[in-house]
Amino acid sequence: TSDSSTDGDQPASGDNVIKIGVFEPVTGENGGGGFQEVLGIRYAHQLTNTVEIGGEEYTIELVEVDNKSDRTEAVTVASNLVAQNVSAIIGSYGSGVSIAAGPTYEEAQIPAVAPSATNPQVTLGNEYYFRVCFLDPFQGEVMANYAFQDGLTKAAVITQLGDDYSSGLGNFFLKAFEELGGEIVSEQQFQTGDTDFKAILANVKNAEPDVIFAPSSVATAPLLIKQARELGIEAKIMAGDTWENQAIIDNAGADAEGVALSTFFDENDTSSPLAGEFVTGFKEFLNGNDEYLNKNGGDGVAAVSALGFDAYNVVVEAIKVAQSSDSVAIKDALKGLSLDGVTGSISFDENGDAKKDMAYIKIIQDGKFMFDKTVKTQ
Amino acid sequence: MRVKNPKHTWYSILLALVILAATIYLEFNRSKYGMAVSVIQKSLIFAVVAVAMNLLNGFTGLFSLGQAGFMAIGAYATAMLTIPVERMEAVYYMSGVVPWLMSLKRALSVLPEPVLIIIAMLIGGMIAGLFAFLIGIPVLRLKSDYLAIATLGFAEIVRGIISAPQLDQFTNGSYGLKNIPGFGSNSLSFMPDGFGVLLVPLFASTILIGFIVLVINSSYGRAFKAIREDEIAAEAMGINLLKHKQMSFVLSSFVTAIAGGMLAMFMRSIEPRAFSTIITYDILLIVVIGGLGSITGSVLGAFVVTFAKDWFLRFFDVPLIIGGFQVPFLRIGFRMVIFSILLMVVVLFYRRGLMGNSEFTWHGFFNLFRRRLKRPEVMAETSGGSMSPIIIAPGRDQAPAPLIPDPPGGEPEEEADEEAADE
Amino acid sequence: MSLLEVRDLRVSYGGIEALKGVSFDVEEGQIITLIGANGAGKSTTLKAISGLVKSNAGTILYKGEEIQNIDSQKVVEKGIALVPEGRRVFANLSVKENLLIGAYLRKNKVEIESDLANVYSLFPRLEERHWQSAGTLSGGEQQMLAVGRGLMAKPSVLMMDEPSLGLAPQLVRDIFTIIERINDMGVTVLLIEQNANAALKIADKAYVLVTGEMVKSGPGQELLNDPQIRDAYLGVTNK
Amino acid sequence: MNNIVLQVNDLTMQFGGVVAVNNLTMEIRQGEIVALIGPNGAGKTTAFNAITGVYLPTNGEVRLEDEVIQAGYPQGKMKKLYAGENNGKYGEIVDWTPDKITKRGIARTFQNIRLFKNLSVFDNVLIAHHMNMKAGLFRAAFRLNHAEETAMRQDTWELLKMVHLDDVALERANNLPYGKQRHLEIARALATQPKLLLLDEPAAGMNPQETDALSDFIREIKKKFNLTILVIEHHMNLVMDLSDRIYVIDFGKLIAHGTPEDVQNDPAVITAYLGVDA
Amino acid sequence: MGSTYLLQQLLTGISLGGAYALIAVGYSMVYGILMLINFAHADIFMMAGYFMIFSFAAMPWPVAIVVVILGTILLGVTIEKVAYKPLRSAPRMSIMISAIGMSYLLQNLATYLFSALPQAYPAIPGLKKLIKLGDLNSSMVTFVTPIITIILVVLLMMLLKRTKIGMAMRAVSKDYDTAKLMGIKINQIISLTFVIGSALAAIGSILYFTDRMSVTPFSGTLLGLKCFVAAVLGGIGSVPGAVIGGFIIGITETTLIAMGYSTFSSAFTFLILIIILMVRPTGLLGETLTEKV
Ligand SMILES: Nc1ncnc2c1ncn2[C@@H]1O[C@H](COP(=O)(O)OP(=O)(O)OP(=O)(O)O)[C@@H](O)[C@H]1O
Ligand SMILES: Nc1ncnc2c1ncn2[C@@H]1O[C@H](COP(=O)(O)OP(=O)(O)OP(=O)(O)O)[C@@H](O)[C@H]1O
Ligand SMILES: [Mg+2]
Ligand SMILES: [Mg+2]
Repeated sequence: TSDSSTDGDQPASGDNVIKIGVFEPVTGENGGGGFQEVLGIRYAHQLTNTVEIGGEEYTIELVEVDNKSDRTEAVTVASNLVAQNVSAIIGSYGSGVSIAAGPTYEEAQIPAVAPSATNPQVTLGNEYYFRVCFLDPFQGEVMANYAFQDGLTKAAVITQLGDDYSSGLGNFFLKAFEELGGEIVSEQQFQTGDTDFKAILANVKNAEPDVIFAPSSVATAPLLIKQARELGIEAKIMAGDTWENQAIIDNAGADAEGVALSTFFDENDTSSPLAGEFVTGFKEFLNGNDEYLNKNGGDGVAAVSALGFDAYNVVVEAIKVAQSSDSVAIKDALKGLSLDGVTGSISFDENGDAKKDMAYIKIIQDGKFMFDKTVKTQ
Repeated sequence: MRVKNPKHTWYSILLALVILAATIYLEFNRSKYGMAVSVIQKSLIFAVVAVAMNLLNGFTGLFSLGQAGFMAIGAYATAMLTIPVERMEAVYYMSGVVPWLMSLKRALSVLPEPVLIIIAMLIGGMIAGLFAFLIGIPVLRLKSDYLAIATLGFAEIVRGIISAPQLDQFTNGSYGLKNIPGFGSNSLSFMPDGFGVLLVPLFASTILIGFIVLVINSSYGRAFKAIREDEIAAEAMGINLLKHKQMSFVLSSFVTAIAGGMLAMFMRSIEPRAFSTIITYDILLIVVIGGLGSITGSVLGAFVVTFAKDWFLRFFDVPLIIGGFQVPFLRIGFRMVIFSILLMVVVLFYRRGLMGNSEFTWHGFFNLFRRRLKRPEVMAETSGGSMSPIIIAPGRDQAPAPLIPDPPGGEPEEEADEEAADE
Repeated sequence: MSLLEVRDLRVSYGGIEALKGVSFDVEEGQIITLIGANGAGKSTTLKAISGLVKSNAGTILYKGEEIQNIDSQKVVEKGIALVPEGRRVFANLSVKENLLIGAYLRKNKVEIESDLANVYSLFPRLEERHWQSAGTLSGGEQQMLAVGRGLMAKPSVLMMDEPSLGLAPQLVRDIFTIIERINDMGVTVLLIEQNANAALKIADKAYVLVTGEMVKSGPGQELLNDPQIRDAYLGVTNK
Repeated sequence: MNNIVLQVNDLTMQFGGVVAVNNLTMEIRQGEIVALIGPNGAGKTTAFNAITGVYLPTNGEVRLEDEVIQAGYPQGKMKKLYAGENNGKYGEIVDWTPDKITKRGIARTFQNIRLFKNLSVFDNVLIAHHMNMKAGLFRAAFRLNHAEETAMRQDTWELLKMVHLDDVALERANNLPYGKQRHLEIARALATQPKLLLLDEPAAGMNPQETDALSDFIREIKKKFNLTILVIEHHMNLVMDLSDRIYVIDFGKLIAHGTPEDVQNDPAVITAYLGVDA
Repeated sequence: MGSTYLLQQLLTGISLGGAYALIAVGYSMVYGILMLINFAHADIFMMAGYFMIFSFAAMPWPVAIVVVILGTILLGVTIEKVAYKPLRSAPRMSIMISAIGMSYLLQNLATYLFSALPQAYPAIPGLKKLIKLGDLNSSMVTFVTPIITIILVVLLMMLLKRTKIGMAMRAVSKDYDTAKLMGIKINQIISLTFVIGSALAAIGSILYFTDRMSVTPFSGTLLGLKCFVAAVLGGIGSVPGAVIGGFIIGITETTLIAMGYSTFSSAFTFLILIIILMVRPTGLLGETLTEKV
């Protein structure tokens, strides 16, 4: 056996190449969101594809692999990246695959930066895993606060059985909501791959909640929303960051109106010039490629794209600081890094999690994700 | 009986040495060949499961699709027992751990890690074996596809129970388990720094597969084959159907669960979704591609399928631009399309799998080069219902006319080789 | 021109050549029998005519038209039916359905009904059990059904492969009478029998097959008295 | 005379409305060759199946050397439906599985040959020795029962030689000529070391020549293995030539029994089964 | 717990059961004839969903429906010709792997072509009309599904039981060669089976997706498994069995969720299957195959 996997990937330009692995799902359950994250990374790469180390210019090369949202696959895919001598890794959409790949990266001593994986387990106890987004406990708390402040005191929680993101976020919400003094009137689970939620929703309807918190994948979201409305459920529907995807609006149409979610970024938030610049540029980038436009579901800017963008820049910045393509050096650089990203300022705590204390709440209005407010926790 | 060619024995020893040497080489250069190492690990694990499945499907004629469930049992048992005690709280971050599990783990933590891992796997295997025994009593009476769907149902039940939030403190439900020691875990070998990533699974797989091979070549293996060929006749030969089916089922489940434990060590983190029906189909695929009723086929199949799916076909996912021209179709997702097509092509053209139902022999190997394999066109298997992997011609005899005396002996079948090897 | 002419027919299974150039003629309205030991290639010959196995070489002419290697189902459409070796009844269909499916290609419902009644009168057991699924019939009952099903096709040539297999002595005799009766009705019969004695008695012409080759032929009675044939196929204790 | 090996008492087998065997009583003594004949569908094969444990008798019992191996009385739906005789005479259910009955000493062949088609002739016979294995799975797997295994193989060879199949020992069973397949089926049954051998139409599909040879073969193995044999056959030559006694059934009921001469001339048998020579 | 709630759940169960039944029948028919678990059936169903999305955009809906049904039939028959027909004489397992391969292929192709993101299923006028009965909310399709299911299945059963074609189908299922000897065109019969199975999948997909409103490449996966279970539970090969199985699974699943066991609904479904198989080893209406010894 020879290390043939690197063959053919050699770039045209000389020897000075530094490789960054992109570890994302592009197919499988989370293929949709994963691709949006990849788009952000690709855009960032398009803007910054060289880096100077010790006075020499290095070309940055992206090595993209598809982890198919599948944990078993993830380990091999992770080894694949390691074998290709990447200096750092960006990914992945979906915490599960990130957790699965974690030990591989840790052993290979290659730092990984997760753009949007929100599960605490991703970075916990893994020195090499970082992330630029906030965490589920935070997100759950944010949504619970948001709901409770709106005077919604009875909540139903619907989660996906066997899915750590969905169950975890649901659970954090549940705890926070009860702590606030709210009442959980119904807890329902569904199977991965289920497409019929009427029975669950009939239970929910019967419990008469004010709000339904249903963190789940993009594929199930429109089904849940439409079926709930068809059954005549009028409660507010809320979810987490994954729902910020145009496909949900396209699918659920009018029924999606009023759905609220927390996210990492808002393209209409004009307070940061950096973000504004990114949004304009990224839209142009999308519009220049039909496939991108099509798969992104229009030229809306998803938060995961922004996070992908930030994650890339964080890595590049760390390389600059480290002045080396050595992965351990990059890891060390990451630890002390501080950078203004399009999703806010980024620096890491002892777990490798970005210190972020603010989330954006968006509401679907007139077929668009409209910024409602930002929520900070105490 | 054919006398065994002593040359061939030497070839076999040579082959084993070459494999061992290659493994050791890879082992020492594991960081350079990370991808190869990981694909080989996975292939080895799937080879074990495939062989165990073949024992049931190919040798005993029991169409079982419960593999995912037994792997899950093994993986969870191994994981729960081997996650370092001090990491448990962090892993069960959502609901905490049941006290008795913690006490058990504390009690077990006096054991050195390698011993603990082996014990954990054996426990996983035994739990799976026990489950197999219990569900086997009612389920093994079912015929072909009914058995398949019942065992598949069992696997789904296992998965459902593991992911149930009610058991969060025990299985950590949806949140999965992580921090499982890997094959290269430092304490697993006397060598430092992750040594053993390949050698450990290689030895484990060899032992497990070897054990199944021994069983198949024993009198019990013959009884299993008899059941596969004709249950009623087997019973008339004094073979207790239920007992022998049970044996095969329990043994297969035991081995499958141990392989599940190995998978947990390979993945380092597991979750219920990793053990869905798809994994069973993948294994079935390996078994059939390799050849139903052929152990070497299953091993070969595991390597071929895993290498193809996880490695060789990967370039189909990478957009390729040659001289400014974007090669059409090549983009992410294309690999799986190609994989599916290749799969179909293999099945359509090697309808009995790569190895048919015969084992690898040097004799056959060299013959491969001497003459091109001729595939006789044989008539449709008419009953349609037979599970037998072999094409059975409807005519009731295929012998020369008895007016001419029977030719003495004749060229023995490949089976005979196996026979000779027995003694 | 004979109704059915087989010329130099060769068939092999994998590497084994089962028929090594078999030729014979079937005249319209006659009873022809093929005799030969186990594995001589008798069944293979009938299967080749039916299109169930492909021939490597040779021609089969039916009414002057080449029919070798056409689809079985087309052969049946031309009016050549086969009562296959080993019964091969449709186990999941009832006895009556098995008989009706024998008449699958026929359209005239009235005629089918009367033929059904006819088969029932030949084998009263079948009428008695018309509801029973064929798979649970006894061996002999299945054999009756297979023969009955062949009759239902109302073919111009009826090929029967060991129709008396597993039948009780009385029925064995009946079967040969039935064959003669069918023949009287104008159906050409091509018959294979282990009970060569009885077959030769009713046959207009007989052919002897040895390991895939025709070695002898002649009128049934003539072969019946051929000492060589007696020794090889008819048994000594046979009356 | 000799000891009774097989005793069948009031055996009745009913499927739905069909009474396949009706109140059959027969006995077979040590060393006899007994034939069971009757028209098609008379219930012969069904009787075999009830004796060997494939079916549970609807009513009646089967004893092997005075031990009850099968016994039944109408239960469930059959309580109402039962159309056989002697209802209420038996009150015990004994339902040995076929393998247990084989171990106890009854071996059989099948009307439609049931060999392990894809295994070698040798293995077909070797498998029959498996039931007497003492070693468990682990001992057998690790060849700790070497002596036992060797003995099994030795016995198999000897048996194959005795039945003249040693020259085709390594052939796949399916490749044997039809006649040899029948022989192999018998050999395989013999390997279970039966006291009683049941043969279901062993001569079906054989020409008169081969049938004669089979006759000799059966006599030969009977002697060599000290067997008692019950045979179903429609070839009257074979039956008359071979059997000591004959039972004749029609519609499941015994209509005659006795020596070949008695039966041959019994008018009931002639009308129901033999018919008159044309 | 109001009576509307119970009614609502009952309606959900029956409607879900109806959709399951239609797909289960497809499984059962193909199995009945080829002894093949047509793993690709659920994916044919999924593809029918995409067909509708595209044809609806391009033509008036009544035409679109016809086009979808024809397209699905074409797909089903093509799959049979490409993936199964060449394997007529191959061991059963090979055909099954071919079916799994086809299923993978369709899923991967759909992912490759249409992405993994859900696509909105068009609202077919009339079917999507919302019906309000007091507090009970439902769209027309919920009521229509079980009715259409029953009608189609009755027609199908008449075809199978009453016609020569039905008899031929059952004959082909047991023995290709002998069926040929009866003059049955077996390829035609098998194709016909796929035509019927695919047409049912197409109609099923219209009803199902109209009610659930979006399609992904994996829409068929879990559904397919459940429907296959339904077919087995009813006795695979038996059309009325599949229908009964479909309704049983749909209704029990709903009941379990209604009772608050949503976590275990799938596990219970399988448990029921296993229990039923214990009592009736060939399913509720399956032929009890007594092998004549
Ligand atoms: N499907 C098959 N595959 C391989 N060989 C076959 C097959 N069918 C028949 N043969 C061989 O072809 C030869 C002729 O067989 P065939 O069945 O035609 O004989 P037959 O004369 O009908 O014998 P019988 O009296 O046993 O019916 C035999 O040697 C047989 O072994
Ligand atoms: N499972 C069953 N259901 C209904 N009827 C059955 C069943 N099994 C056997 N029979 C009937 O029982 C009767 C006896 O069958 P059996 O096979 O014992 O006959 P046999 O005496 O062996 O006849 P042959 O000489 O034709 O083999 C037959 O009429 C048969 O149709
Ligand atoms: Mg023949
Ligand atoms: Mg019989």
